Parts: sequence; structure tokens; C-alpha cells
Amino acid sequence: MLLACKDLSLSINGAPILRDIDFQLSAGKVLGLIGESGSGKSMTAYSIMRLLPGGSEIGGSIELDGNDLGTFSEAQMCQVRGNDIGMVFQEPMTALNPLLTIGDQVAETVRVHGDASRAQAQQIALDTLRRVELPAEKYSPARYPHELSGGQRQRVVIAMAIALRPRLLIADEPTTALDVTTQAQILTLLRRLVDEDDMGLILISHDLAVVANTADDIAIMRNGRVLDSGPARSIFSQLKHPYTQALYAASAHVPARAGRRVDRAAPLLVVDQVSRDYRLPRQSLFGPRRYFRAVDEVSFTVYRGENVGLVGESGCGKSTLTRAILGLDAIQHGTITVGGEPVLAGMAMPRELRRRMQVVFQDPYGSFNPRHRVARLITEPFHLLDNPPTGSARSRAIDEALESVGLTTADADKFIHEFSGGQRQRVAIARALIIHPELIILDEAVSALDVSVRAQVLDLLAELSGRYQLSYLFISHDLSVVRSVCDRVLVMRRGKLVEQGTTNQIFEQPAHAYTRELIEAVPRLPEAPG
Amino acid sequence: MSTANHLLAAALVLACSSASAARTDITIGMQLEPPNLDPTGAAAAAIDEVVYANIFEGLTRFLPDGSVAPALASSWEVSEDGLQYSFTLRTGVSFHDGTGFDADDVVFSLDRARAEDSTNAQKGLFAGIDSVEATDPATVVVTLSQANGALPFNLAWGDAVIVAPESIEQAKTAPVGTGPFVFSKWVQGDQVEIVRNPDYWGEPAQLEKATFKFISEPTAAFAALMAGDVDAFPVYPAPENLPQLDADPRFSVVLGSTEGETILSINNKLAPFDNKLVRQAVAHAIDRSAIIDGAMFGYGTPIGSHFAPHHPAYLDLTGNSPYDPERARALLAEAGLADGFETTLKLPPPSYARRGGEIIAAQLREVGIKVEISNLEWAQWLEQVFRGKDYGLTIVSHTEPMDIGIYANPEYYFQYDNAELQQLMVDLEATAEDDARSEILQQAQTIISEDYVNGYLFQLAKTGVANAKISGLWENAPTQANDLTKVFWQD
Amino acid sequence: MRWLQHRNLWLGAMLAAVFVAAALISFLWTPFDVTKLNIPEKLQTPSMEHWFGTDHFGRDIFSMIMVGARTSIAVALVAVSIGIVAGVPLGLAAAARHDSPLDEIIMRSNDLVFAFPALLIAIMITAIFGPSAINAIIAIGIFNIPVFARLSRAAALGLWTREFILAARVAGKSASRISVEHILPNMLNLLIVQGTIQFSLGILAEAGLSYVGLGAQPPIPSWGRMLAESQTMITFAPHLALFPGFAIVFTVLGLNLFGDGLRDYFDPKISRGRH
Amino acid sequence: MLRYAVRRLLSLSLTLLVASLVIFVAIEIVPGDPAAYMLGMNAAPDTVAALRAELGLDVGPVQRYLNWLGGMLSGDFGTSYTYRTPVVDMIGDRLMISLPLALYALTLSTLIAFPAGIIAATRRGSAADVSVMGVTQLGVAIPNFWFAMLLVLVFAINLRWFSAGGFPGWDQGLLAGIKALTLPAIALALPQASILARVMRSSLLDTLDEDFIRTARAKGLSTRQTLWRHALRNALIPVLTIIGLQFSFLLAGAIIIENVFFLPGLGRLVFQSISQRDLIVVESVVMLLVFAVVVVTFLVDLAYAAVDPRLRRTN
Repeated sequence: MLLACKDLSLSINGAPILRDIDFQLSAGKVLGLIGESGSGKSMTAYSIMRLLPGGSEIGGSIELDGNDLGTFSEAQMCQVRGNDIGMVFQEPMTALNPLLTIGDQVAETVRVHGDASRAQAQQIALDTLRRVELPAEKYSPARYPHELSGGQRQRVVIAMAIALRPRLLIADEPTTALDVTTQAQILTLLRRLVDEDDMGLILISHDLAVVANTADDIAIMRNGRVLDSGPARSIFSQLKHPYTQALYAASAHVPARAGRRVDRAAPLLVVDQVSRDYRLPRQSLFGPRRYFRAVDEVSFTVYRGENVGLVGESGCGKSTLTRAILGLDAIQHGTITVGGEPVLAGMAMPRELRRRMQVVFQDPYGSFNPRHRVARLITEPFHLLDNPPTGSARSRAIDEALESVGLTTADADKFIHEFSGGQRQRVAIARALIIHPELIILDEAVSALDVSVRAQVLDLLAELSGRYQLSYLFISHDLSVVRSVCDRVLVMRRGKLVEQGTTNQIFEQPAHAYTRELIEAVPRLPEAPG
Repeated sequence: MSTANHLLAAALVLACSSASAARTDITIGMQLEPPNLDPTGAAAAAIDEVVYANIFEGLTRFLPDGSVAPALASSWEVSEDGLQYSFTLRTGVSFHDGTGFDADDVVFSLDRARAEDSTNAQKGLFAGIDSVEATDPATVVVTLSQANGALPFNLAWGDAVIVAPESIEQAKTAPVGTGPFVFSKWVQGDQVEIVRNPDYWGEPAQLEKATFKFISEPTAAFAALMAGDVDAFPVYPAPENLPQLDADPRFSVVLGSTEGETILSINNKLAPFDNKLVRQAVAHAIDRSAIIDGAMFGYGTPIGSHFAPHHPAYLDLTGNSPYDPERARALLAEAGLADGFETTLKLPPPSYARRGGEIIAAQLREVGIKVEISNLEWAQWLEQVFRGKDYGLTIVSHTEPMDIGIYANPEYYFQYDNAELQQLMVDLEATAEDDARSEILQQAQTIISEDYVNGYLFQLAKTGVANAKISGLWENAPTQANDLTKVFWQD
Repeated sequence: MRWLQHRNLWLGAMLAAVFVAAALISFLWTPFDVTKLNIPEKLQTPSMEHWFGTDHFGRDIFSMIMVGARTSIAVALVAVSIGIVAGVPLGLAAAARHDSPLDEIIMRSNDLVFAFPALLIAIMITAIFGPSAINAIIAIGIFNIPVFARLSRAAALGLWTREFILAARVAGKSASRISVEHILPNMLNLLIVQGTIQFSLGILAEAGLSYVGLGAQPPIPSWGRMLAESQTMITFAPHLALFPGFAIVFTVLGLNLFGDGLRDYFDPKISRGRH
Repeated sequence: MLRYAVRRLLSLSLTLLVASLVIFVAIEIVPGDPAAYMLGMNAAPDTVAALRAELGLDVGPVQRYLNWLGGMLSGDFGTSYTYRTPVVDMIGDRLMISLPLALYALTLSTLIAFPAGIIAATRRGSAADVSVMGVTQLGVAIPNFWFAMLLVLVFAINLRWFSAGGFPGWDQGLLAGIKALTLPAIALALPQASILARVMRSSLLDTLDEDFIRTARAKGLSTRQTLWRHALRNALIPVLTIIGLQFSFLLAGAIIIENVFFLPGLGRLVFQSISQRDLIVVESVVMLLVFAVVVVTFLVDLAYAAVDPRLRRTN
């Protein structure tokens, strides 16, 4: 047995974080550690590495090859880290020292552990970078982290972790910050390394689907405990534990969509040949201005009552397009109309037009002024009305909006920090609904939510769309979400719309190669038992 | 003597310097740095304090007791009508650059000082001179437009020293004179160094080298003395430290007199000060002893008029203005100002003015005169008060010797216009006889005292501090000078 | 009480409060009249009658420190207010019109002011317009403007990218309205903390200017001038220099601790202490 | 990199030009006539007029500004009204004291602040941290001129280890010069060291919180190795800004300290010149100090680029 955790518990400053964690991992195997935020999965990893904050107290035992790591001194642990156990982190953008070249950072792992000369370490670093598919011919080891993309940086982090061919690798949400296509590549890479080196891998994720296809064994965590564990196949085929069932159900959830009419004769939002350029800094002092075209001649229509998904990887221009539709930024070419009226950026945009359109943002924490109460927050769009309701009419409107999103009227007097993430998104939706717009733009509106909460919010959105004949422009990088709620899907890549069609068309018979690539990269849950 | 012997001697000097062998260098502390070193081209007292009698000499000179003695002129004769002075010059005198001194240099110097475009600060000294002629290389005849018994006195001033045409261009930064010391170097903002003139015509100086160090902050002055960075401070700027320095056996404190009448100047043309009653009220509201005690820590002699107490013609007129706030209030009421009035008190930087001003403001407040203090830099003071006459009250020490004549000038910043006094001064000019001069001077003192032209406070004390082993420094300050000719270290 | 857990906060608040109280009380009462000179009683050491002794004019030092607190606090407070009143709107405007010529002009002007050594310019201003408390206030105030302009611009720029600001823009609110309604309240913490720091710097600056004779003029007592006047007497009457010196140190210390404490209180995450 | 430097230099020149205009205009309104000051109380008006002409004060302000600016560009800062020597020479002499003093104080402050800040940050919450924070808190609160007074009292007047002030000149030997600058440098360095130590500590704490520190630890680096190899260099970036600011502050901010120790440096020169209405010297010194600030800022920017590869790209 490579790694065995027995009755592992952890408390920080007296507050219990982990309780009675038990799991085992053999060489050459992948253990998937799954849980929603706050379940303690990362802390388990840090406990194994013994990289815990001050005031931590560990109980139970962690055995690596039969040696209890708990008995190791800090100096011994330094020998273990990087040598016997490697670790990969979630955020590749910040996990590398910005001031050192990638070659040096990989070589450093070698240098701190062995007697390898500088040249030998450099050679090992080169070889390792090649193993993670960053060959020196294409990606010079003299590059700095900021010169690489997110996926490439994550490969560097992996290279650092495996340079000394450790027997155990811990990957904490290694793909969460990455695009879906990059995620697939990184997962493949990790699996390949496990097989090549006969290494053990703990793959930590909040996403059941990510782990499902890579892991041999699975442990499901919640509130600092392991609730369910076993071989991956049996976990999914049996769904013994109720929490596993719930998690599975939420991940595979498809909201019921009924009672909604799409009026094909009434185009609501028409985007016609829209382009948006960004100014780049001048190359030379008197050189010509250069521009970057973030959105390139995009055209599409959203009809009344229709839910349209817009998917694409980060940087494809979907956020820029959103801002243009909302009239926040000016466009350089083309027109955007809502109900026939042109959208103009800035103060020139008539209030009547703004009134027809509202938005829900991604971050449930950043979307609200923390100093205002809910009643004031959700009535902010009243600014767009010529005669905003006052007195009891205002209270009625607030109550109605809150109730329609499943909150209570008592919530009107609360501050935003008193709500959970899911509830905050409900408040955001209430704010969007309160002036009865025709179109709501959902900008990654469920991306930051845990799966179970996400399922509920998606249900709510589907229900509201039916009840109020609302049109949605549903912007997301997550294809599965889009698939479950949208009538039609638009696929964007590098500023261009590469494909559009009904949801079925897109997912069943993708025409464009990029669409196919995207769909294939989506991790899929194994079939659940009947 | 071999090099080794030299070294040995040097080592011995070093080893014994404090014990037996007398030192031959001195560092003199001064509060203000001279802006340049040409005493004939600018007013600053600091110039004279460095160069007078050390580098430059005049035809006559002041002695430590204020009397006038021959210098480059060994003697002089006055014509019957008092209009012609003929000066006999010393022979064998040469300037520091080696050029010889003769009558032409005297003619050049005096003509330059009294010329139309001259920047001499005391042009008035030469006002009565009609012509200056060299009758032979050792004789100069000065012809006056009217008799002036004070000519030898006037020519003793630092502004009347003899310069050479060959070196005048560089006088501001590298002065060349005939004195017992030769200019060596000037580190602007810090110090001026002079060294002994081996070819001096008279008795050579005893010191090899002297350094004037400029320390404007009183605190720094004290610290420098205590730390031994400065050997003597002839005009020590912080009287509060004197008791402490006096008690220290390392130092000797020398108290002397200066020509500095410290007065509360009053703008005589500005209402309500144009009313003599108001001026008299101010005079009675002032408690001189509190000012001398509080601002000067007891150093200073009360005066009742604009005249130095050590002068033979001095009259003690302090009785004209005793401290009497009741009387002051009554006088104000008589002048129709029973509720008092407001005025300004503009103070130049010296501590006698700043501290004295605060005390006077408090004393005037007691009798109902509200005084707004504003502290000015010298340049602002000259601009606003002295030239602009934009002030109510100010405090300043008039350090020029025998300067009662300023009261005869109605344009002077007091703006005092009294025909009787003006006539007295004209008479004084024409009088050469001592007793008669004395009488005129006493009349003048009485007139301005009884007219309460200004508030007369005290005669500034010369509070010198020096290393106890130094001898030969001037006790008094008949003119602004640090004559080092006779200074030496005792064993 | 949450604030009790912040040691710096209450320690600083207490120290600062002592001096604010002294300043306020001095309007109503001081042990002795600071405008009256009593030269026969000069340079007394601390006693039951004169707690901190008397100065070279026989004035009660304790009373002078009380009234001096008034001067220090008034000068620093007004100077900081100038900085806030002029600087914050500039910063908000620059952020609202980010990358516009207005932003550029405001930021370049800030850089220009920063390029001047502050104390030197303060000395020049007072030298030009004459020394007085008012001119000291102006001199110190001018240097507070870019501090607050820069701070509020940076804070506002950060806030402008936040989604609740986008939401307000989608609700059709104008830039100035958003600045006042959303941006300003959310950077109030920062402004208060910076205000406290500038306040303590203002007290130090006032002391420095008064020390070189360019601050409040006599007979108004001022700590800096008390130090300057005591300097030549420090060897035989050290209490003259010690008490005003301690008054400055403790007030500035109190304000700094208070500022640090406030920062911790507003944002426990970055309880780092001040730069 | 080069293009970046050129662009920054152009904007710096503009700043300097505007600054020169501001300085000139500000100083032109100073009341007080230098000629009148030089000639004193008994000077006749025609004498003053003669001197004004000699000083070049009789031409219009625009012409005087252009003369001054043109002169500075060719290295001629004019002639001091009071001392009648070239301003360049005077400033040069003063810089020989102010510059070493600023560097000395900066060195002291850095030598004190770096270890203190590092110890405080790495042993956060320990007695060492608490005392560093306490002492620096006090150091920030003490007016440096008061501290200087106390230093003189103790070390010059009572113990007589150092002289109370003044400067013997570099020709008296390096040691004598350094000794004379020691107390002033300490007085100047104390508050600066306090500020720097606090910045160092907080910047290091921020850096130690970064993800890449965790990565380094996961690679098997000990805390000490992590500190030296990864944290310090990253933490240096904000510290550099403060050091840059401090240098210009030390150069200009020594005005009061130079007066306490009667050092003939730039600060004292400017103080004297203001009171003597030696406008041309004031203008030139202020301009020089602004120039120093701007240049130091520029050097700090270049230092950033040297430390941080992210800033090395031109676009």
C-alpha cells in the first residue's frame, strides 16, 4: 500500500476541520477525492503534505510506504515533499514565481533534493518539461510564467511536481481554472504520467464528471468526513449513499421546461455584423495604432420567449459581446437592436430600452453593494422607470420579486452577506425581474455555484422563463449547463461565431470541428443505474 | 632639520598641545555668515566681523574702547576752517598680493565709495567730502564742503577701508587688504579661514591661523562651544546659556557693551502713533526690566533715549518713561482711546526681537493695546518695515555707533519729523569741539526721549564666550569687528 | 464588543482622545492663562502648582500643551479636510473617466506635486506668504490633495470593475451618481484610515514648520515652536523640551495606532500594520 | 526596454519643464528685494537700483525665466545674488555633504529595516515581531528634529563622543567626514527605517501568502529556503518604491536636520537663500531636488523592470 490515511482528523485553532478520514491508495492508481466547497478535500491534501496553517492539530496517522509521516520532523518532511510526494495546485496563474524562468523553477526541485549539479538539474528539467509536453524547441525553458497560457503553466507546475518521479502526486482541482479542452488534455497527461511512473495520484475535484473517467477509486467528502468510498465503477453503479445520489442527480440535472412559447415572428434581440475593437499600446512611439478585434462580425437573433446559449472558451469574446449588448461599451461596426430599437453605449441609450433588458452576473459575492439592504439592492432598476412605485406599491413589488425567486419577504431587510451563494444569485435574479424585462442576460450566472445549488437555480430560471415569457441569453463556458436549459446554442471562437443551431443539432450533429472538439472534451458522467 | 625631526616635532606639538605648547590657531563662532567679503560694497555687519582690522585697514581705526586711532595714516592735520584734512600715510606698507600701498590707493578707495553708482552701504559717511587728492605718494588731502569734526571717526568705519584697484574685482570672494591676516579660503555656508600675514607693517599677529565658523542656530552655537568645535563666540547668541557657560571653568564669559540701542520703533506717522500721548502710553506700558530679564536673561542696560550708556555724552533718561500701566491707560483715555486699539508688531529674526516682542505684546495687551505679531525674515523686514514703512511697531537693535542723526531724517522708517532736532544735527556736523558736541548730543537725547519717538528698551550687551585660555579678544564692540591682532593662547 | 479585541484601536483611540480632550477643555479652562507672562517665575521645574513646570517667560507648560494641542489638531484637521474635499472628487472623476484626457491631466498633476519635496515647498509657501497657521494649513493641505486623489482613484478603479457597479450601469445610472452612491461609500473605510494617517503626518508637519518658525505665530502656543524655543535651554531646563516632544510623540503614536486599529477592524484579513 | 525608457524620459522632461515654470512663478512672487537685503538699512535708493541692474533683476520676468532655463540647460545655473559665486559651484559644494548624508542615512535605514522587517514577518506574532512593530511605531511618531536634539544632548554634549555638528570637510579625511555625518544620519534614518521595516514586513507577509510560496514548499524547500529564494525578491518590489521615495525625501528633508547640526548642505543653503532672498539659488536648488525626485523615480522604475520580468516587455 502506497498511502494509507487512518482516522485522520484535523482541527485549526480548536475548530474541527476533518474527522475520521480513512482511505488507501496503491501505486499506479488514481484516487478521486470529491466534495463541494468546504468539504475538507483540500485540507486533506495539505494534511498529507503537512503544509498546514499555524494552530493546526493533526490526529490519526498518514502512512507512506508504511512510514508514519506524523513522526517525521520538519526537515524530514522537506525531504519527502517534492521527492516522494509532489503536489499540483488549482490556480496555475499564481502558483509559479513570476520572477523566475520556468526552467529554473523545475530545476529547483531537483537542486534542493539531490546532489545533482546545476547542469544535471537543468537537463532533468528539460526532460521533465518534455514529458509534460512542453518541449524546449517550442517552449524555451528561459521563458517566464507570464509568457505562457494557463494550461501551459499548469504543465509547468506538474513538471515541478514530477521532476523527481515521486511515488505520490496530489492534484488539487488541477483543471478547475482551465477551459474544457485544456482540462481534457491535462487529465490525459496526468493519467499518462501515473501509468508511466507507476505513481499514485490523488485527484481532488468538486466535479464528479471530471474524476469519474480518470479515477480508479473514489472518496466522496462532505463536512470534513468521507461519506462514501470505493472503486469508481461500483460507486456510480450502486449509488449507495444518499449524498452520492444527490450529487449525481444534481450533476446530471435537466430542469423541466414547460409552458413556454417561442415566438419566431418576434425577434427581440438582433445582433447584426457586430465588431468590437480594443486599442493596443503603440508598438513604437510614432507607429500606427494597433487594434485587437475581440468580436468579429457576429450576427444572431434571440426571439421573444427563447432561451439562447452562447458558449466559448475564455477569451473568445463572449464577455465583450455581452457588454456591447448591455450598452456598456461602444461597438465599432454593425448594429444591435432590442425590439427594433438600436442599442447605443453610454448616456445616449434611452431608459426605455435599458428597461427591456437586465443582467445577472457570475459572481454572487461581487454583484451587490455590500452596504445596502436587499430591498434597496433589488429596486435599483427602478431608476429606469419614469414613475417608480413608492410606498406600499414599492413594498409589493419587492415582495413579489423576492417570492418569485423563492425568497421570503422578510429577506428584504437583510444585508447581502447574510445570504449563501445560491441565495445571492436568487437576489440577483429578483433584481433583474423587478421591472419585468423581456430579455435577461445570464453571464456565467451559475458557474460559481456548487452543483446542488446550481441545479436549483437552473430550475428556477426555467420556471421563470415559462411564467413570464422571458428570453434568456445564457452565456457560459460550461456546455452541459447550456445543454440543459437552452433552445438554441451559439458557439464562439476567437471573436467569431463559428456555429449556431438548436441545442439538439449542436450536441448531436456538430458541424464545425471546434464545436466537436468542445463537446468531446466535456467530461461525462457514467450512466447511472436504471 | 631632517624630515624625521620635522615629524618628531609635529608629534610633540600634537602630544603637548593641550598641556604646554600654546596653540596658534583659533576658531571664532559667528551667528551670521557674510554674504561677501567686501566691506565697502555691502552692509552686512558680518563682513566687518571677519575682515575689519584683520584683512582690511582704513586710514584710521577704532580701538577696543571706541576711540579713534591712526592706522594706515600715521597722522593728520586739520585746516583752520576745518574744511581740509591732510593725512600722512605710512610707508613700506604693501597689500597681500604684493602690490604697494600709496596715496593713489586711498584716492581710489574713497572715490569709489562715494561715487554715484557705488553700492557702499554707508555712503552718508562720505557725504560731505568735496574731493580727495594725492599730493604726494604719502600724503592725501581730503576737502570738505563744510566743516565736519567727525571725519577721522567716519573714516574708521569698516565701510571706509582702503582697497587696491588691482585686486578690487575679486574683493567679494578673495579680499586683498593690508592687514595682519591674509585671506585663505571660504567654504560658503560654513567658514572663512585667514592666516597670519608675515609681511605685516606693524606688530605681527600672534596667531598662525584663524577660522570664522558660521553657526546661525543658538543651540548649535552652544553645542559647538561645549564640544570644543568653536573656541570663542564673541557675540554669543543665546544669553540663557551664559550662566551655565560662566560656571564652566573651561570658558570665560566676557560682558561688554555694544553700540546697539535696542528700541521698540514706532511708526510716528501712522495713526494713532502720530499722537504723542499714545506713544507716551506705550512707553509707560513697557516694563524694561521684565524684557531684559525675559528676553536677555538679565543681560542689557536699560536706556531712556537713543544713546549708548558708555558714551561720555550719555544722559540717563529712563526716568522719563517708568513702567506704569495705570498711567499708560490714563494717557490712552486722554488720547480718546480708552478702549485701546489694534496694531502690528513686525519682528526681525534675532532672539532679542522675537522674545522681546512676545513680552511687549503681552505688556501692551495689559493696557488695552492689541498687538498682532508677525515674524519676518530680514529681507522681508527690510522690504516691509524699513523701506515700505508698513508697520505699527517693530523691535530692532541699531548697532551703528553714534547714529542719533537718523532722527533728523524724516524719511527714516520712524518717520519722525522735528525741525528742532534737525537743526541740532546740522550744528553738530559743524562742531569739532568735544564739550560743545557733547552738549548738542545731550539736547538731542532729551528731545527724542521727551517726544517718546520710540520705546527705548536697552543697550544690547556684548555677551562674549571664549575658551578661558584665550586672551586679547575685544570686550566691547565699538564697531562690529573681531580684531584678532592681539589674540593669543595662554599656556 | 468587537472593537475591544483590537488592542491598537483602543490604545490609539485613548491616546488620541486624551489630546483631543485637552484641546477641547482648553477652550473652557486651562490651569493658567497662556497669554500672561510671569517672568519672575520663569524656568521652574515641575511642581504641584505647575505640573510640567514653567517656560522661559514663566508660562505654565501644561496649559501651553493643552492650547498647543488645539493648534496642532486644528492645523492637521483642516489640512486633511482640504486633501479630502479636493482630492477625493478628483480621484473619483479620474476613475469614472478612466483613460480619458481628464484622467491623464489629474494623474500628471498629481505626479507633479509629488515631484516636489513636500517640506521644502511648505517652507517656500510660508516664506512667500509669511508664516502663519493659515499658510501652514495650506502648505500641508496641498500635499494631501494628491494623496487622496491617488488613493480614491485606485480604490474607485478597483470598484468600477466590480459587478455591482455594472449592475448599476445597466440600471442606467450616470457615472457621477454611481460614484456618489456606490463608489464613495465602499471606499469610506480606506479614506478614514488614510485620513487618520494623514492627520498624524499633518501634526508632525505642523510641528516641523513651527519648529523652523513658519507655523502658528505667537502668542498662540504651538508644540513645534515650544521645542524650538526650548532648544537652547535643553541642558539646564530639559523639561521645556521633553513635555512638548512627548506630546507630539504620543499624539502621533495614538493616531497611528488608531489608524492601524481601524484598518484591522474594517478588514481583519490584512492586519499587517501600517507601512 | 529601451523604448520604454525613452518614453518615460520624454514624459519626465515634460514634468521637469512644467515644474520649472511652477517654481519660477512661485518664487517670482516672493516679497523682498535681494538687493535691498544685501545693502542693509542705510542704503540709498540709487545704490539699490545700481545693484539690481548688476544682478540682472531689471529685466522682465519672461526674459528672466528664459535666461534661467537656457542657462540651466547649458549647465549654468546663474550667479548667486548674495555670494556672487556661480550657483553651480555652491550647489556642488553642498551636494558633497547632502548627497553622502542622504546615502549614509539610506544605508543605515536599509541596514536596520531589512533584518527587522524580515524577522518580524517570518516570526509573525512573536515577541520579536511585537517589539519590532512597537519600536517602529514609535520611530514613525518621533519628529526627527526632536530626536536630533536628544542625540546632540546625549552623544555630543554629555558623552562628547561626536561633535555637535558642523562639517570638517572631506579634506580632513574620510573618517572625520563620516563621523561628522553620523548623528545627523541617525536622526534622519530612524523614522525612515521604521517606515521601511513596516513596508518590508507587510510586503513580505503578502508575498508569503502567495500561491507560489506554497508551491515552493510543496517542492520540498524549507521555510528558510523559500524565504531567500522566492519571497524576498518578490517582496522587494513595493520596498523599492519606498526606498526611491526615501532617497528624495532624505535629500530634501534634511533641511531641518542640517540646521540642527549646522551642516552646510543643500537644505541649509535653501533655507538661507530664502531668508536672504537669493532667489536664483532657491530656484536652482528646488529645481535640482525636483530633478532628483524625478530621476530617482525613473531609476526605481528601471529597477522594477530589472527585478520583474513582467515589466520588461515594451508593450
